[in-house]
Formats: sequence, structure tokens, C-alpha cells
Amino acid sequence: MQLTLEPSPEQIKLEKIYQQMGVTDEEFTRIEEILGRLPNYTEIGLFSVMWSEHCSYKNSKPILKKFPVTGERVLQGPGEGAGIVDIGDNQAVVFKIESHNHPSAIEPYQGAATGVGGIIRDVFSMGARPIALLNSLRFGELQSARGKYLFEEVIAGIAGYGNCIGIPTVGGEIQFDPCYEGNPLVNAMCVGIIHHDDIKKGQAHGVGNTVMYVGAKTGRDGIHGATFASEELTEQSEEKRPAVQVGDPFMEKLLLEACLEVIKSDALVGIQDMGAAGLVSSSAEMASKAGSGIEMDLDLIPQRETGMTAYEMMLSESQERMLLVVKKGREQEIINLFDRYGLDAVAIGVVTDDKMLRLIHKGEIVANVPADALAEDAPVYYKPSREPAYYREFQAMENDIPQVEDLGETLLKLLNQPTIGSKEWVYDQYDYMVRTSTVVAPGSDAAVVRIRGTEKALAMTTDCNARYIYLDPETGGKIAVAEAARNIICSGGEPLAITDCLNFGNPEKPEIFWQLEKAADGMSEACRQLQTPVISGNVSLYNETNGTAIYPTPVIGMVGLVEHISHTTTQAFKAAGDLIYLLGETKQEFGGSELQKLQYGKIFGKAPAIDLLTETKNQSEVLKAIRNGLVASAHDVAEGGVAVALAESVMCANGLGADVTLFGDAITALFSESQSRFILSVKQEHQMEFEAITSAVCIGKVTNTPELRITVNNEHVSLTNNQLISAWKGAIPCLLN
Amino acid sequence: MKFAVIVFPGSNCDIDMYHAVKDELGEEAEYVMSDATSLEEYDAVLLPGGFSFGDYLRTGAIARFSPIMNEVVKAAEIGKPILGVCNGFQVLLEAGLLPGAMRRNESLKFICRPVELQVKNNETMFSSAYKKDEVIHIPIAHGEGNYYCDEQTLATLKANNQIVFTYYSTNPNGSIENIAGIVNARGNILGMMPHPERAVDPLLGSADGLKLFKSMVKQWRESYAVNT
Amino acid sequence: MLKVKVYVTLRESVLDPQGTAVKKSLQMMGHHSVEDVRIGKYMELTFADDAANLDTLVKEMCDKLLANPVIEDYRYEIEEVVVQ
Amino acid sequence: MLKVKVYVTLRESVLDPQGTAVKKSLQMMGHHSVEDVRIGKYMELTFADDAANLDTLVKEMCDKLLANPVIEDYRYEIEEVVVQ
Ligand SMILES: Nc1ncnc2c1ncn2[C@@H]1O[C@H](COP(=O)(O)OP(=O)(O)O)[C@@H](O)[C@H]1O
Ligand SMILES: [Mg+2]
Repeated sequence: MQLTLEPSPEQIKLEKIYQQMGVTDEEFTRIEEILGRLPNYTEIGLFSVMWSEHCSYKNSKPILKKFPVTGERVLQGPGEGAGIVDIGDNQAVVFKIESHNHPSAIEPYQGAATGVGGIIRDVFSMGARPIALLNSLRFGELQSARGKYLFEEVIAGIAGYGNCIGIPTVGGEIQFDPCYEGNPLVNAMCVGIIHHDDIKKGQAHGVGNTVMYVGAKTGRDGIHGATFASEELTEQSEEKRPAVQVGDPFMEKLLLEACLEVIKSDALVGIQDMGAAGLVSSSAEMASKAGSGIEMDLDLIPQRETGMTAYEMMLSESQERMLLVVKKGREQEIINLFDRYGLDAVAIGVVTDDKMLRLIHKGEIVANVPADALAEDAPVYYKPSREPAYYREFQAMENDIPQVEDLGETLLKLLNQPTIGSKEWVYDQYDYMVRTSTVVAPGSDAAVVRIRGTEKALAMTTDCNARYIYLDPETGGKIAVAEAARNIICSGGEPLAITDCLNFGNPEKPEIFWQLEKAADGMSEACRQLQTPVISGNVSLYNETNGTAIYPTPVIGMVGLVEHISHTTTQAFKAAGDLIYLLGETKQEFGGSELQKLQYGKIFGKAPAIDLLTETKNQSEVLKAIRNGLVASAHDVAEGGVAVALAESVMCANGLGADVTLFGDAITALFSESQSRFILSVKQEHQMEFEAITSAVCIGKVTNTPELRITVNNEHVSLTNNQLISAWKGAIPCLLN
Repeated sequence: MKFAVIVFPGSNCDIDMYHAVKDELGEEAEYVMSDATSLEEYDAVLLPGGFSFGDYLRTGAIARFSPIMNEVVKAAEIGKPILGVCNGFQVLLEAGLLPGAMRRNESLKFICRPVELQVKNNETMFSSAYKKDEVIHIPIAHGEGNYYCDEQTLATLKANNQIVFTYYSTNPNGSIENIAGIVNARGNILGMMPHPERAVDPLLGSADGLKLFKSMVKQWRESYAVNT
Repeated sequence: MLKVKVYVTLRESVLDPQGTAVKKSLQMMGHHSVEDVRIGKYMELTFADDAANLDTLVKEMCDKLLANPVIEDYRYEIEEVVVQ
Repeated sequence: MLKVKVYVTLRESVLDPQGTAVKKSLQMMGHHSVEDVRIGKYMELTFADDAANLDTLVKEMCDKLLANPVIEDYRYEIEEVVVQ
């Protein structure tokens, strides 16, 4: 047993112990003012986690204000566990994305697994049934043993949790770049379905109502996890290892089913998951949002370890726990309900009217702090912003064309890049079929999941090309949103809204803050133009290793509505004889492209330009054609340009080929990464009708020979499917051996 | 025909099984919790996939001690059809209702993908709607599907024609003799790793699994006609 | 307090894919002297001091739950632990 | 021939969902005297007789591969085995 002697309030001030918890001198003074006295050790602990970037968004709040968050269909914007969008028939879709970058860097399996567990709780705590998981991942280039280990374990962790709990992992994206070597990104997204009447909020209303704790017992796991997530990774991060939590998906499956039952009960007033900063954040936020207070007796908390202090219990990030507020007198019903699932439900406190978070431990008041001060009234900083020198330099560069010797060989090399290569090695490990509703599995643009009992389906995707954003955050931010929408459109869906995860470096550096600001500007503009408001999201700053930041990586998670299941479309060519079309203009744009990276080993210059009006126009043409039943296959043109997009449509097409003619400079026509472009295939009988409603240009035909033949400017590329597939499917496995 | 879908804590293909029977097969289905103590009103028992009790220790090891398993044994004894899929198969092995044991996949990874199966025995109550040696498409999704039994058991399985399905073209998990599904000697208990309930609708890629359920219904109708 | 240590190992005749993988990794790390690796489970069970018939009990637990006789062997040790 | 037995256990404060599930299951089976179950790994490594510096080697293997130092502890024993 461990006897911790906590420092006295005077000592905390004198020895500046608060600094070790990430609290600044100014913040400490402010806390002193709020309390009108010195905080004790437990109290300063509460403030330190609640005022960390991870919980308070103190550096990013001004940025988040830029996002459009309302729309006709939006039922719940940012601020609750997850956002909610109406999809008709009294149903709504609930979704959110969240990062688990730092825990995954330290213990990749458990870090990734608990990231998945956490985002699922966010969704079912709203009262929604989780129906799908996605993720967005970034790693180094799989050269080092550590890099491979991180990659393999993160995938195994995501699979381990999602497969066990029985929610299909239906999509995601992975990119590889040296900048993520020491600081991988692990973002997990969960999508759920809810009936309007079942929507629950994390609010502690009704003085005298009972606060209940349900789920797993509390241990010393992950104490200070939120603070840890708000710091740069350094050599010393290794020492913070006890901050790693272990997940128990079996427990969460029971918790999920029990919570979905409890939300039907009128005894329930509010419910919130215990995520980052565990019991502090859930209780303070529930009280603050309802304008009430909460008093809890910590001796009643189910504990896994002996001798835990108030500080430890409040800051623990043990997984698979929920906080409930239930009507006074109805506790036993709740206890019985959870008992049927083999889960503990314990009354630990009451809702009060004094707006204080008051904690009792061993008969003494160990903390008494205004709930608002912890939650809504955390400090907000307006960080200085400065345009980085590299940006000016890149903007001044000409758009030149990387030279290549052999076009066909170059295409094979591109397909063999891990970022472009097939992700089958990854998604084979995910149960993407459980719940038997996955209509489009991983391997096409967006995943499509049907909604049982209706004719509708949901399309979902995660996207972010961080290279463009590094080169030009504003343009890149627009592209990220537009690309996500393109993927939804290609699958036959109408984009509804987005969730986002802002993965950036240290915001205290003005150049990093500038990236954040500009990316948010770009994203906001694209969201407005494409009418996809931001309904939830997450911020992960301080993604740096020994002072070097990752590329700015604001991952977009988008969900779209497929009005009728028959609109579902995939990227695979369907039948020989179908006509192949290219929609959108190709320009000489190689900044941040795969070809540039391949040829120069680095990226530079201008990001591809994007015109949001053209984007919207092209997207609506494609969706209209799909809805009119004119499109056999649809695929957006992304990394690697038209050549890669064509190859992908061929490789998925079970033995079909394509014969295509392109014009203009060969390298540009094949590999430029100009935006707002689509590859579509159309049955010949639909040619007239299709051409009447789109501006797409016919570039060739689907053939019966398993071969991709491209003629461009008198040059010929001709590769067999086997050649293409072995380069593409071998990309990731080759690097792991 | 009325099917019981057993729900262990941690089962997660229970709803898929339920919908396959109800929506696609058009027969009756009900969920039965693992602490229930009777299966009398059901004509067939389905043990679904998932991670019963977290699959901690060994897959299916804890679930086999659930009260419902006594009832499954009784139902089996009076000849009712019992189908265990994936985790359900693992439970049947642990309970000793089928011979052998499951090891981790040879790749040590969970594998989810459509695979090809060959129908080795189409004379069981689960496979009569298939042709002998027919190749069908049914997905797998498991981390421990690497079936093992000793040589003597294998010889018995072969002698009695108890191997119903084998993996065709490639063996995804390393199971001996490419075994994907076996029946007991009496022929009323089938355990298989692939998920027929995930292959009942062309929208999801294949409807080849539907025939398995149809075989069960056909057998039941015939025996019902005889018995009444 | 009594502590029981249970060791569960795969039977020799059963292939051990995990052991094989670990052996390969060790060899790739340069440890060529490793000739074989077998991976099993190690469990620690704690009992109240007065648990009667512990030997019979533990044997039953192993036979029924802790090991699968089709592929696994087990052995165990019972230790008395003095609580400080 | 040398045999090394490695015992890998979860650190004390780390959650052991597996152990908890087994404990509950044993209790449900009527074994109420079980107070705690922790589950770890047990590995047997076989080396050629002449493996030099085995102690240092094994330590390195454990640190790098066999145990996950973030959540696990390990110990090991080296035994000489006489081959019959
Ligand atoms: N981490 C992942 N998890 C699951 N599926 C993934 C993952 N990464 C990629 N995929 C799937 O692989 C396919 C191709 O991914 P990607 O190349 O990123 O597509 P796009 O460029 O159209 O966004 C998609 O279906 C995607 O869902
Ligand atoms: Mg795409």
C-alpha cells in the first residue's frame, strides 16, 4: 500500500508544485481569486486537468468559433458528447471523432483500443445505438522497428476493441510520412443512430436528484491523462507511462446495452461518459451545463485498488464508466437494471443548488470548487499568430512538373507507396460486417451502412491530406472538407455534416497557431459552401517530438445520407463496354503530390488550387447522375492523380480492364493532383442522358481484358491487372517484413 | 419453425442471426438469454458469434458454463438441430458437444473477409440444400478459427463423414484438413467458423448462407409431417 | 492467504503459432541461439487461508475451466503467503 | 540444452479484465473461496547448450520483445536440461 503525503496549500504555492501539473503562475493566481483562498492538493488537481487544453480548449476556443455549427438538420451541435443530425422519419445520426494520439505513442495497443472505447461511449451516452466505427491514422514511413511496432499494434488495438464490442469498423484512412514517426496520430470516429425522443444530455438538473456511478471500478489508471495529452512528447514521456489505461471491451458491451436500456427510463435525468479527466470532468460539466452543483461522497466510489486518495479517484481515467443523474427515489430501479447486466450502479452524490462541486472523503470536505470555474469558465487564450517563412517561400515557387522516365513504372511505384497502396492488410483485421448492414465495405470511397427498416443508408468517410495543409493551410483546409464530400458523393450520398479532429503542433509557437487559424478558415469556408456544418469534434495540440511538429492534420469525418439504398455506388468498374468519363479540369499541380514526394523525397511549392463553386457544381452533377440511375461507378481523383484513380477502379473490378485516351502533357494528365475531379463509368445506353446533365468528358471504355491501357500525347502506358495489383496490395505487407 | 437465438453476455452476432431467420428466411426467431432455463418451445437452437464473456481465457470457455448450456445439451439429446457459428462453434467445442479445439489463427491476426467454402457433405440437416462439392461464398470474421483435433478424432470425423464444410482454394486460418465446419456423429449439431447469417442477402455480397437455414427448415418440415 | 500458481502449456503435439512467431522475431533480432519457443499461460489465484481441500479444488478448476485438455496441459503449485 | 522459463505478469495496478472474468466464472461455478485471479504469460525458450551470456541475452529479449514494460513485469529462470 502506498501512503502519499500530499503537499499543503502553502507548499503548493511556495514550491510552485502546480507547475508540474501544467498550471501557469497566472492561472494559479486566478484560481486563488476564484476560491478566495489557496487551493489544496485535490483542488489544484481538479483545476489542472479541467484547464488543460484537452478538456478546456483554452487555446483553440477562438479557432472553434470560426466553424459554422448550425443548419436545418442539426439537432445538436458541438458541446455535448456527440453531434446529432436529423435524417427524417424521426431518426437522427449521431457522430463524433476523437484523438488518442499520445496514449497510442506510449502503449499503442491499449492507447488505440481505449480511444475506440472512449468515442463509442460518447455516442451511446447521447442515447444512440452505435452502428459504425471509422478511424484516421498517421505513422512514420514504416522504416524503423519502433514505427512498424506502433503501426501493427495500433491496428490490433482498434480491431481488438471494435471487433469484441461488435460495432463494425467500416472505413478510415492512413497516411505515412516521416513527420509522424515519433508522434503517430490515432483518431477514432463513431457513428450512431437515434430516435428523436431518446436524445439524452449530460446535464445534472433537479436539486436533490441522485448522482450515480455505473460501470467498471476506479483504479489508478491514466491519472493526469488529459494533461499528458496536452504536452509535447519528449524523452521523459516514457516516465509518464502509468498514465496508460487498459480497455475492457466486454465490460463496455455490457455498459452499452445497459445504458441504451436506461435511456428509455423516465427515471434518468442526465447521463455522461467519464472520458478524459474522468470523474472531475463528467461531474463538473454536468453541473455547470445545468446551472447546478454536485456533492459526492468519494468513499462510495467502487474502487479497484486500495488506499486511493481523493485526488487519484477524481483524476483517474479508468475506462468503461458513466455518470448518471436520476430522479430521487428511483435509484433502486436503476440499480436493478444495471445488475441484470452484471454491472455496479452506486449512488455517490446529490445535485445541489449552490453551483459548487463538493467532494467528501472519509467524512471531510476535500474539495469545494465552483463547477463553472472548472468547466465553462476555464481561461481562454488568444495566442499570437505568425505566417511562417516556409509558406512565403512555397507561395513564390512556380508549379513545375516533376520529370519521370517511364510513365508505367512511375504508376507502379506510386501504387506501391504505402499511402496509396491497398489498406487490405489493415481492414482485414477489422470486423466490418458485424450487424450485417455494411453495404459498401472498406476498399471503395466512403463506406455505406444501411439503416434497417428503411430504404435509407448512411455514407461515411474520414479524410485529410495533411501535405496540402502544410503547404497552404487555408487551401488545404478547404480541400480536406471537399475531399470528404467527394467521397460521400461517389458512394451515392448527400453530405450532411462533419466532425473534425484538429491535430496540430504546439500552439504556443506563433507559426503553429497560424496553421491552426488558417486551416480552420479554409475548413469553415468549405463547410459553408458545401452546407456541411461542424457538429462535433476534438482538438489535439502539442503533437511534436523533441520540438518538431507534425504536419497540421485536421481530420474530417463526414456522414452523408443515401436517400435510397439503390443509389449506392462504388468505385469499381462494372461491365465491359461501359464508357469512362473524367469530370473536372486537370491543371499542372504537383505541390504536395505523391509524385513530387516520390521524385524529390520531400514536398514543396503551392498546394493544388480549389474553387469551391466548381467543387459544388461538380459534386451536384455527380450526385444527380447517380440518383437518376446513370452511373455504374464513381471515384474521386485524389493522391496520385487520374492514373491512380483509374488503376483503383480497374483493380477492384474483378478482371475487367480499361482503355483510355488523355490529352495534354502526359505527366500532368496522369499524375497531377488537381481538385474537384471524378472518374465515372456509364452504361452506353445512358450516354446521352448522362452527358446532358454533366460536363464530364468521355475518355475511354471499360474492357474485358485485365489490363489498364492509357494513351496520352502519343505515349502509351499498358499494365496488366496483375502488375497493378501486386504493386498496390504489396505496398504495406512489403514494408512490414 | 421457431428458432432460439442464444444471447451470452458479449454475443454480438445475435441480431444478425435473428434478422437472417426472421427477415430473410421468414421463420420465427426469439432471443433467449444465457441464464434462461428452458428451450422447450423452440425447434432449433442457434449459438451466434461474438465474444461471449469477452472470450477471456479461451474463446467460449466461460460461456459453456452458462445455465442455458444444460438446456442446449438436452435439446441436442432429443435430436433438435443446434447450429453454432464462430463463437457459437467455439462454445460447442469447449462444452464437448463437438470434438476438437480452437487455436489462434496461424497469422495471429483477426481475419474478416469473404471466403470460398466447399460443401463436403450435403447429406446433413444443415446442408441438404447444397450440392455435394458445391463452392459457396460465406464470410469469416475471427481471431481463433484454427481448428485442431488429434489424428484419431480426425480419422473418426472422416469415417463418419462429419466434415461438412472445408475452405476452398485458400485456408485462411491454418485449420487441419482445411476444416471450416463439422457435425457431431448423430448429425444434429453443426459448428462452423464462417458466418452463414452474414450471407443471406445479395446486397451484402452473397446469399449463399440462406440455403443452410433452408436445409434446417426443410428437415424440420419433413420430420414434422412424419410426426403428426 | 494462499496463492496458487497455475501453468498452462500447449501440448507438445500441438503446433504453437504464437511461439513460432516469437522465435522468428527473436532470431531476426539476432538471437540465433534460440531453438524453440513455446507460449503458455501463467495464472495466480489467491484464496482465503481457510480454503479446504485446495488441491482437489484447484485440480477441478484446471480440468474444467483453466485448461482445455484437448490441447493443453497444466501443472500448479500451492504457496502460503504471509501478509505483512 | 538450456531451458529458460519466463513469467510475464501484468503490473499490479494495471486492470486485468481477463483475470476478473475468470474469477467471476470460478465463483459462479461455486468456488467462492477464490479471492483474486491474475493472468499472465508463461514461456519456455530452448537454447543450445553453448549460448553464452544467457542471462544478459534473456534480459534483453524480455525487455524488448517478450514483455511489454509499459504494463508488464517479468522474471525468469534458467535451467539446464539433460537430454535423454
Ligand atoms: N484505417 C483504415 N481503416 C479502415 N479502412 C480503411 C483505413 N484506411 C483506409 N481504409 C479504406 O480503404 C479505402 C481507400 O482509402 P483511401 O485511399 O483513404 O480512400 P480515399 O482516397 O477515397 O479517401 C477506403 O474504403 C477506406 O475506408
Ligand atoms: Mg476517394
